[in-house]
Amino acid sequence: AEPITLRYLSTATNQAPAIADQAFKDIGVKIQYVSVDTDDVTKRIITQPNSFDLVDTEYFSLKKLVPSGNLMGMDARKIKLVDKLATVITKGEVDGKKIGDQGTAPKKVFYLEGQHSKKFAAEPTEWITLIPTTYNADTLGIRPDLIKRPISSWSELLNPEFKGKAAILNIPSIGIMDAAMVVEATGKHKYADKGNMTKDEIDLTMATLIEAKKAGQFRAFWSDFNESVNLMASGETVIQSMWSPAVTAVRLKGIPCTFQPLKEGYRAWASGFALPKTLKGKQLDAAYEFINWFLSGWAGAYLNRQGYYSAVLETAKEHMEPYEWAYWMEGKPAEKDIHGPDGGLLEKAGATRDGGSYAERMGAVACWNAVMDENEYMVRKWNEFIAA
Amino acid sequence: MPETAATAGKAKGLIEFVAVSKSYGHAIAVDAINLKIPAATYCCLLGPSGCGKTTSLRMLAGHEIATSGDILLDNVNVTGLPPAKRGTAMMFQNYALFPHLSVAENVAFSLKMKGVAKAERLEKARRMLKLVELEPYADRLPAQLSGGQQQRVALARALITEPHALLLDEPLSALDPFLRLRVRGELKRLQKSLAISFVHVTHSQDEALALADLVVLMNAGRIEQQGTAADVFSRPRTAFVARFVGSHNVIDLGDRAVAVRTDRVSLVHGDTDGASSRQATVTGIEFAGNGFSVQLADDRGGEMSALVPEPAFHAQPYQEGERATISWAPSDAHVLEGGAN
Amino acid sequence: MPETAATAGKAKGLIEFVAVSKSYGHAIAVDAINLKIPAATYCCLLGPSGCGKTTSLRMLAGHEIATSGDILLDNVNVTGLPPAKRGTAMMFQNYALFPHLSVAENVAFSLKMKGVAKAERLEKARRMLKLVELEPYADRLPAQLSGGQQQRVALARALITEPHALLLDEPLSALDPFLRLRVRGELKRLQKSLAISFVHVTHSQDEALALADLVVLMNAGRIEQQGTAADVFSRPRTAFVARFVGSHNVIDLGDRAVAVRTDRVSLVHGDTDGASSRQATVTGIEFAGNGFSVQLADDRGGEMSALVPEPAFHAQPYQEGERATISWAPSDAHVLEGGAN
Amino acid sequence: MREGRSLTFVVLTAIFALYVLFLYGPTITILILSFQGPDGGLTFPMNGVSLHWFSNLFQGIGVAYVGDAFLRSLELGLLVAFLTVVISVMAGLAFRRRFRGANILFYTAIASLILPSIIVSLGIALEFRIVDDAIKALGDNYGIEWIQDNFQTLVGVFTSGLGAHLTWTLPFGLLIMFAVFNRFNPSYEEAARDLGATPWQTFRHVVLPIIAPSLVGVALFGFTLSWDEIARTSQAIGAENTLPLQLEGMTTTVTTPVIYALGTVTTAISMAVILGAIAILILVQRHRARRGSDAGKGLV
Amino acid sequence: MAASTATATATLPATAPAGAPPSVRSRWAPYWQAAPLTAVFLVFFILPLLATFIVSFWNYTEYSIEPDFKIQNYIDVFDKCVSGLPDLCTTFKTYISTLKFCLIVWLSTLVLGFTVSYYIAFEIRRPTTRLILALVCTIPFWTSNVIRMISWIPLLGRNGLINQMLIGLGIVRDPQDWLLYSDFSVILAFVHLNTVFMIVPIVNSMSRIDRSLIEAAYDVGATGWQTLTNVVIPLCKTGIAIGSIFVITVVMGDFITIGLMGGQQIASIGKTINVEISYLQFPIAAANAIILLAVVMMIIAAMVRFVDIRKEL
Ligand SMILES: Nc1ncnc2c1ncn2[C@@H]1O[C@H](COP(=O)(O)OP(=O)(O)OP(=O)(O)O)[C@@H](O)[C@H]1O
Ligand SMILES: Nc1ncnc2c1ncn2[C@@H]1O[C@H](COP(=O)(O)OP(=O)(O)OP(=O)(O)O)[C@@H](O)[C@H]1O
Ligand SMILES: NCCCCNCCCN
Ligand SMILES: [Mg+2]
Ligand SMILES: [Mg+2]
Repeated sequence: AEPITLRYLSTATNQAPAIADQAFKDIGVKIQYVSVDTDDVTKRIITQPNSFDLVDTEYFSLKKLVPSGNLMGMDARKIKLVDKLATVITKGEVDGKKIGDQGTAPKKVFYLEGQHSKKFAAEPTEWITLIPTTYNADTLGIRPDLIKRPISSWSELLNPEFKGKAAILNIPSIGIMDAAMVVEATGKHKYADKGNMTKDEIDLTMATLIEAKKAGQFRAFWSDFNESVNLMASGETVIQSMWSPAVTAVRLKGIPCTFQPLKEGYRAWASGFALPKTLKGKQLDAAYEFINWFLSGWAGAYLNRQGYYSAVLETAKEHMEPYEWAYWMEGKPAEKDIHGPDGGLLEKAGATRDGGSYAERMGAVACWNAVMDENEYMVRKWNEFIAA
Repeated sequence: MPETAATAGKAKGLIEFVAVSKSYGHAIAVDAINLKIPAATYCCLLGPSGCGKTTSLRMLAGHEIATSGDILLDNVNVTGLPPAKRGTAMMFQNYALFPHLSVAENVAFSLKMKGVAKAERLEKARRMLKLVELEPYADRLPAQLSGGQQQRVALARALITEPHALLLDEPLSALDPFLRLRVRGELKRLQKSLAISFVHVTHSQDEALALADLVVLMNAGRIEQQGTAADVFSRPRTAFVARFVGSHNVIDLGDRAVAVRTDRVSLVHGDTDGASSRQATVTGIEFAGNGFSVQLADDRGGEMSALVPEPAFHAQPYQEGERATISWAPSDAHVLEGGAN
Repeated sequence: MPETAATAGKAKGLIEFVAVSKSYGHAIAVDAINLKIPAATYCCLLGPSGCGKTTSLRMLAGHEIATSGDILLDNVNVTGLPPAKRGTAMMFQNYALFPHLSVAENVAFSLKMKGVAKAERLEKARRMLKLVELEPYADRLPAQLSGGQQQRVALARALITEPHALLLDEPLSALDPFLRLRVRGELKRLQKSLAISFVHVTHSQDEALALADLVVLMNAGRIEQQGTAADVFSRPRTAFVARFVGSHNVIDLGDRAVAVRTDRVSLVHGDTDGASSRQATVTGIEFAGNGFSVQLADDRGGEMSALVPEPAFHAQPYQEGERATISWAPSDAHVLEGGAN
Repeated sequence: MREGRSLTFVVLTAIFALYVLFLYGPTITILILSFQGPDGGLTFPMNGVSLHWFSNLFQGIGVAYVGDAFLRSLELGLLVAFLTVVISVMAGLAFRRRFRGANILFYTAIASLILPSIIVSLGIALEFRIVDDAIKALGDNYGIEWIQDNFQTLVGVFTSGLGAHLTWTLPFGLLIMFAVFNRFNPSYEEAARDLGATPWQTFRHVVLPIIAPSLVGVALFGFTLSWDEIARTSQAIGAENTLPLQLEGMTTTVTTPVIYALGTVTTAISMAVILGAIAILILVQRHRARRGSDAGKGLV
Repeated sequence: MAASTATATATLPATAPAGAPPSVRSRWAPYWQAAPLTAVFLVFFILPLLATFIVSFWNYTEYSIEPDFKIQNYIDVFDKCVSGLPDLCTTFKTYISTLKFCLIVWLSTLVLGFTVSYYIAFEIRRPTTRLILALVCTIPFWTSNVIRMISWIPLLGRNGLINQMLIGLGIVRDPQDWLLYSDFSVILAFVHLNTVFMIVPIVNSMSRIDRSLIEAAYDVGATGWQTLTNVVIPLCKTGIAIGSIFVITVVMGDFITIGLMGGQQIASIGKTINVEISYLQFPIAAANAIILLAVVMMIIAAMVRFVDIRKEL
C-alpha cells in the first residue's frame, strides 16, 4: 500500500532528515517537512490550517492558536507514554521541585476542556494541547576568547563594553523577555510576570532597549538558529541570547563559545506536536503513530545529542550510551569523545557541559517564552524600537 | 490608346467609381468622384499630398470602406466585398513582403490561405517567379534581395491571385533613381502582356508621363482632370493643373486665363510692345538640362518663366535684373476653366 | 559664375580639399580628393549612393576626422578643429531640430551655449526667424511645424552662427514636390544674399541643375567631374557621368566612345544607311512632357533613346517593334575619356 | 562625440569597468566560495578547494526541500512566462484599436507595476482570506459537509501565487507589446488580407511569426521576473514555497557553503535558460539566412 | 560616426501611425482580446486593493479579523504623531528612514545608471558591442536576489574580504563595522540590485535620441557638458522617470533587503507591515499599506507631472 505521508510544519531547525528516515524505516510513515520561521508557523496554523498534517510549534503560541479553533485536542488515551512526559512540562517541576513559571509556562496551557474547546483547562483532562517534542533553557552565548573575563549576569548583554557586538532575537515576544532579564538584573525594576507585562512595564523595557540601540549596542538581530551561529562564529557578535545547540555549532567550527549560566536563571521554552482539527481517518491514525514513535526513544536520543531535551527521558536514555547520558544529562565530564547525532565530533573527552546537568539547568529556569495579554501593544512598541 | 487593349477579348479590369465618397469624421478625404477606367488600362493617380489618392486606391482594394457611392470591377459591384473577393491585388509602397517567409513562400501565400497543397502551390509560385525572372532567388528571404528584386517579388505575389486589376501605391518611391527607371519599364511591359488594368499612385510626373494610358489628376478629394498624359500635360484644364504639372505659364488675361507652355513662349531682350506679350524683369536663371529656364517677374505682378534653348541662350545670354519681353502665339495659349486661381 | 560673387569684398567660404582621404578600417570612403570651391559658391555634390558625398561633407563640418589630407576654409587649415570652431554650419538631412525646444530656442541655441543672456539671444533669434519668415511660429515646438517650416528653422539655427560655409546634406529629400521647388528657390536666394558658400549634397539632378554654380560629381570616393551644371550635363567627361546625368546616348565607336544628347539625335522611320547612324528597333515609347522619348535597341547590341518633339511625333508616330534609324551630327558627339564603360 | 577615444571615453570606460566589478563582485564571491573545502565556512579565507558542497547539495541538504521548491518555481516560471506571452499579445492586439476602458486598463497595468509589492501581496492574501472565510461560512451555514471537511483554502502556488506573479509580469509584457506593435507595419496584415487570409490566418501566418522573436523576449522576461520574485509572493503563497522564498528561509538556517553551491547552480541554470533561448534565436536566424545564401551568388 | 548616424535614424521613434490595424474588422475583437488581461488585474489587483482598503477598517484579535468599521487602525498608525511632537512618532520615524533610503538610493542609481547608460548608448559605436555591454549589465539579474544579497556578507563582514584587505594594506587598523549591518550596506545592496532598473529604460530612451541632434549641438558650439544638460538629459527624461519610478517603488516597499543587510534593526514601512502581518494584525497592516500607497502615489504623481510616460511607448 501507498505509504502515508504527513506534512510536518515547523521551523527548519526542528526538521532533522535523519528522524524522518528513521520513522519511515520503523513505522512506514513518510514525513514531508514544511519549513518556515517561528512567526510563520503560528501564522500558517491560523490562516492555512489545511497546509499541514502535523505541526511542531511552541507552547507560548497556544494563546493565539487555541482560540482560532484550528487545532484539535490530542487524545491522551492514544499517547502511550503520556504518563512519562517530563514533569518540567506537565507540572513545572524538576525532581518534584517547582521551577519558575513566569510567562507562558507549558503547564498553564497543557490541557483543553474538550477536544474542540477553545479554553485551557486548569486541571488535567484527556485533551492535550501539544505533545512535547523538545524544550530547553536559553541563556546568553558568549565568546570567552574575545571577552576574556567571567560573565555572570544578564545585565552584561547591554553592557556598553560590548557596544556593536551584542545581539538579541528578532522575535519581538522573546526579545523583550531577554531585555526584561537585563532590566531585572540591573535592579531597575522587578516584574510580576516578565511574560505578561503591563503597558507601563512594556514601555520601561522598550525604553531600555531603545537606549541601548541608540548607543549602538547591537550588531544585528537574529531570527533563527543558524543566523545566531553565523553572527557568533564570524565574530560579528561576542554576546547574545542563544540556544544550546547553536553554541555547540559555533564550537564545532573550532571557535570558543560558552553557553553561559547566569545568576538570574534561564529563559525556557518548549515545543510540541499538534494536529489540525480536520485531520481524520488514516492520516490521523498515522499522526498518532508517528507521535508515539517520536516519544519511544530514538528521536529523543537524537534530540538530546543535539543539546535539546526530549519529552520522555526514560526512553531516550535507552537509546543513548551511558557516557553520553552522563555528559548530556548529568553534567558529568565526558568519558569519551562526544559525537553529535550526525556523527561529528562535538566535544573531546573530559569536557563538561555548560550549565551542568538537566536538573541544574531546568531547575534554574526563571521564565518561559510567552505571548502577553498586551501583545498588540508590545508589537507596536517593538516597531517603535526598530524605528528608533 | 487604352481602347485597343480593352477591345481585345481577354482584356480585364474595367473599373468604375460611381459618386464614391469617403469621409473620416467630418473630414472628407474623397468627394463624390466618378471615374471610369477602361479594361487593360495603365492608369496613374496624381495629385498633391493629401488629395485622396491613397484613399481612393484603398477603397478600390477593399481596405477602406466607401462612405457612399459604388465601385464596380468588370461590371461586378464590389463595394461591399472583402479585399480577397474583389479581383484586385495590391502592391504596397514598401512591398510588405513577409520577412519570415522565403520568396517562394511569399508568392505562394495566397494559395496556402486557400488550402492548396504545398507541392502544388510552390510549383505555381515558381512559375510566377519565372515570369518576373526571379526563379533563382526562390529560397531567399526578402531581406536578402535588392530593392528592385523585392519589388518584383511583391508583384509576383500580387499577380498569382490572377487579379483583374493591380493596384500600386507609390511603388517606385523607395527605389534609387537608376533602379526606378528600370523598374518602371518592367511595370509597363507587364501590364501590357497581362492585359489587365494597373492603377498606380505616384507623386512623380515623370512616372505618370512615362507609364500612363490614363492620367487622373486629383485635388482636394476631387478629380481635377483625366485624360492621356499628353492631354493633361499639354492641355491643362484648370490653373491648378497647369501649375501642378509645371512647365506652364498661367496668364491672367482679365476676362479669362490661359496657359502657355514655357517652351512655347519666346523671349527677347529689352521692352517690346505687342499683343500676347508681357514686359518683365529677369529674376533668375536656372540650367534645365535641355536649355535655360529664365524666371521673370512680369510688370503686371505675375511670375512667368521661359525655356530658352541652349544655343539661343549662349548667343544672347540673359542676366538677372535685365528687362525682357515674353510673348506667345495665341494658338499656343489655351483657355483655363475657372480663371487663374 | 561664382567669380562674380567671390570677387566682391565680403564674399566668404573659400573651401579647399587637399588630397583628403577617409577610410573606415580597410574600406576607403573618400579617396584623396582635391577640390577647390571659390568663395560664395553654391556647390552641389552629386553621385550614386555610397560614393562618399556625406563623408566629404562631414569631414568639412568636422563631424568626421580626415584620415589624411588637409581641409582649408578661407585659408585657415581647419582639419583638426572642432565643428564649432570651423566657421561651418551644418543643416542635417532630417533637420535635427531639438524636439524639446521651441522654434526660437532652437535658433537661439548656439547663443545660449556661448552664454548670451536670454533676452538678447531670443531677440537675435527673432530677427533670424524674420529672415526666414517664421516669426509667428517662434513659440511652437518643431513637431508642430510642416516639413518646409522645419527646414527653415534648421536654416535659421545654422545661419545664426554666421558661418562662412553652410553645409546641407540632402536638405530637400524629405519635402513634397511642390514644397521642394519653393524651398530650393529660397535656398538659392539666401546663398546669394549672404555671399557665403553652400555645399549641398543631393541625389537629384534637377536640384543640382537648378542650384549649382559648381557641380561636383563623385564616384567611388573620387571626383569624376566638376564644373558648371551646363558643363557637366552637356559635356560629360566619362561614360559614367553621361549615364549618371542621363539624357545621353553613350555610343561605342570602336576606337573611342562618344556621348550624344538624346535631344540632339534625329530619328527616321525604317532602315537608312549613313555615317554616324545606327539601325535599330523601337522597344518603347514614353511621353516626356516636352516630346516623346523613343527607346531603341540598336542592331549592334546597344540601347539608345531619342527625344522626338511632340509635333514631329504626332505627324509620324512610332510604334513598338518598328524599325528606325538614329543618327547624329558629329559636332554633337563629344568624346568620352576611358571608353564606353 | 567627434574625436572618439577622448578623455570622456576613458573616464567612462573606467566607471563602467568599476560598475561591472561591483555588479559581479558578489556573484563571483558566491562562485568562488561554493568551491570551499569540506571544512570551509561561509567567509574567506578559502579552506581548501572541493566539490564537496555541490555533492552535498545533490544529496539533498536536509533542512528543506530545495529540490521540490526548485521544480515548483520552474513550473510556475514556465506557466507565468506562457501566460504572460498569451495575455500580453492578446491585449497588445486589443490596444491597437480604440475600445472603451482602454485608458483605465492601461493605467491599471501601470499602477500594478508601480505599487509596492508588499501591498499587492497583502491585498491578495486578504482577498483570499475573505473568500476562504466566506466559503467556510457557507459550508457551516448550510451544513455542506464537503466544505466543512475538505475545504481549507484557495491560496496556493498556482492560484494566488500565480496571480501575484502575473500582476508583476503582465505590465512588462504589455509595455513590450506596445513597443512591438508600434513598430509593426500594418501593411503586412493588409497584404495578408489582400491575399485572402482570414483574421486568424493573418495572425497565425503573418503577425505571429513576425513578432515571435519579441515574444521569446517577453517569455524570458516573464520567467526571470517570476523566478526571482519574493516581495509579491511573500504573503500570497500557500503551504509550499517558491525557490526564492525557500532560499530566503535558508539564509537564516544554513551555515555552510552549500547555500553558495545552490547559488552557483541556480545562476548556472538561469544563465543556461537565457543563453539557450538566445542561441535558439540565433540558430533560427542563421537557418533562415543560410536558406538563401547558396541560391544566387550575384546579388544584384 | 556615419554608422552611428545610420543607427540613429533606424531607431528613431516610429513616425507611422501607431500600428493602426486594418479598419475593417469586428468591433468586438478588442474586448475579448483585452478580457484576460482585465480579468487578471481585476482578480489579482483591483479586488485585492479594494480588500486591503476595506480590511483597513476592520477589527482584529490575535487570531482573527472581523468585519467592522472603525478608524482605530489609522489612529493607531499615527499614535502620538501629533501629541508627541516635537518627538517624532514611530510612523514618522519609519517613513523618514524609508524616505531617506529612497532618496539616497534613487540618487545613487540615477547617477550611476545614467553614466553607465550614457557610456553604452553614446560612447560605444558598434551595435553588437552595445548589445553585449547591455547584456553584461543585466546578467547578474539572473542570480537570485537573496543570494546576491547575502554574498555581500563574506565581503563586508568584520572579518570579511574588504576589511582584511583594508587592514592588510594598512589603510585602517581595526575592522570597519560600518561596512555591514549598517545604512551603508543597505544602500550598497539596493544600488547593486536596482541600478539595472535605471539602466534599461535610460538606455532605451537614449538610443532613441537621433545622433544628428548631438552633432547639431556640437555644430553650433555646445561643449560636451552643455550637450549633456541641454540635449541629452531633456530628451531622456522619460527613461529617467520610468527608472526612477521603479527604484522608488521597490525601495519604498522593501523589507527583505533592509532586513538582511541592516541586521534587522533598521526600520522600513515594508518591515512594519510585514511584522504586523506575521502577528496576524491584518487590518493595521492594511491601514499601513493604504498609507504607504498614498505616499508612493504622491511621489509618482509629482514625478509624472514633469514627464509624459506614455510617450516612450
Ligand atoms: N485614417 C484616417 N483618418 C483620418 N483622416 C485620414 C485617414 N486617412 C487619410 N486621411 C485624410 O484623408 C485625406 C486623403 O488622404 P490620402 O492618404 O488619400 O492622401 P494621398 O493623396 O494618398 O496623399 P499622399 O500623397 O501624401 O500619400 C488626407 O487629408 C488625410 O489626412
Ligand atoms: N562609419 C562608417 N563605417 C564604415 N563605413 C562607412 C561609414 N560611413 C560610411 N561608410 C562607407 O563609406 C562610403 C561612403 O559613404 P557616404 O555616406 O559618404 O556615401 P554617400 O555618398 O553619402 O551615399 P548616400 O547617397 O547613400 O547618402 C560607403 O561605402 C559607406 O558604406
Ligand atoms: N529540534 C528542535 C529544535 C527546536 C528549536 N526551537 C527553538 C525555538 C526557540 N524559541
Ligand atoms: Mg498616399
Ligand atoms: Mg549620404
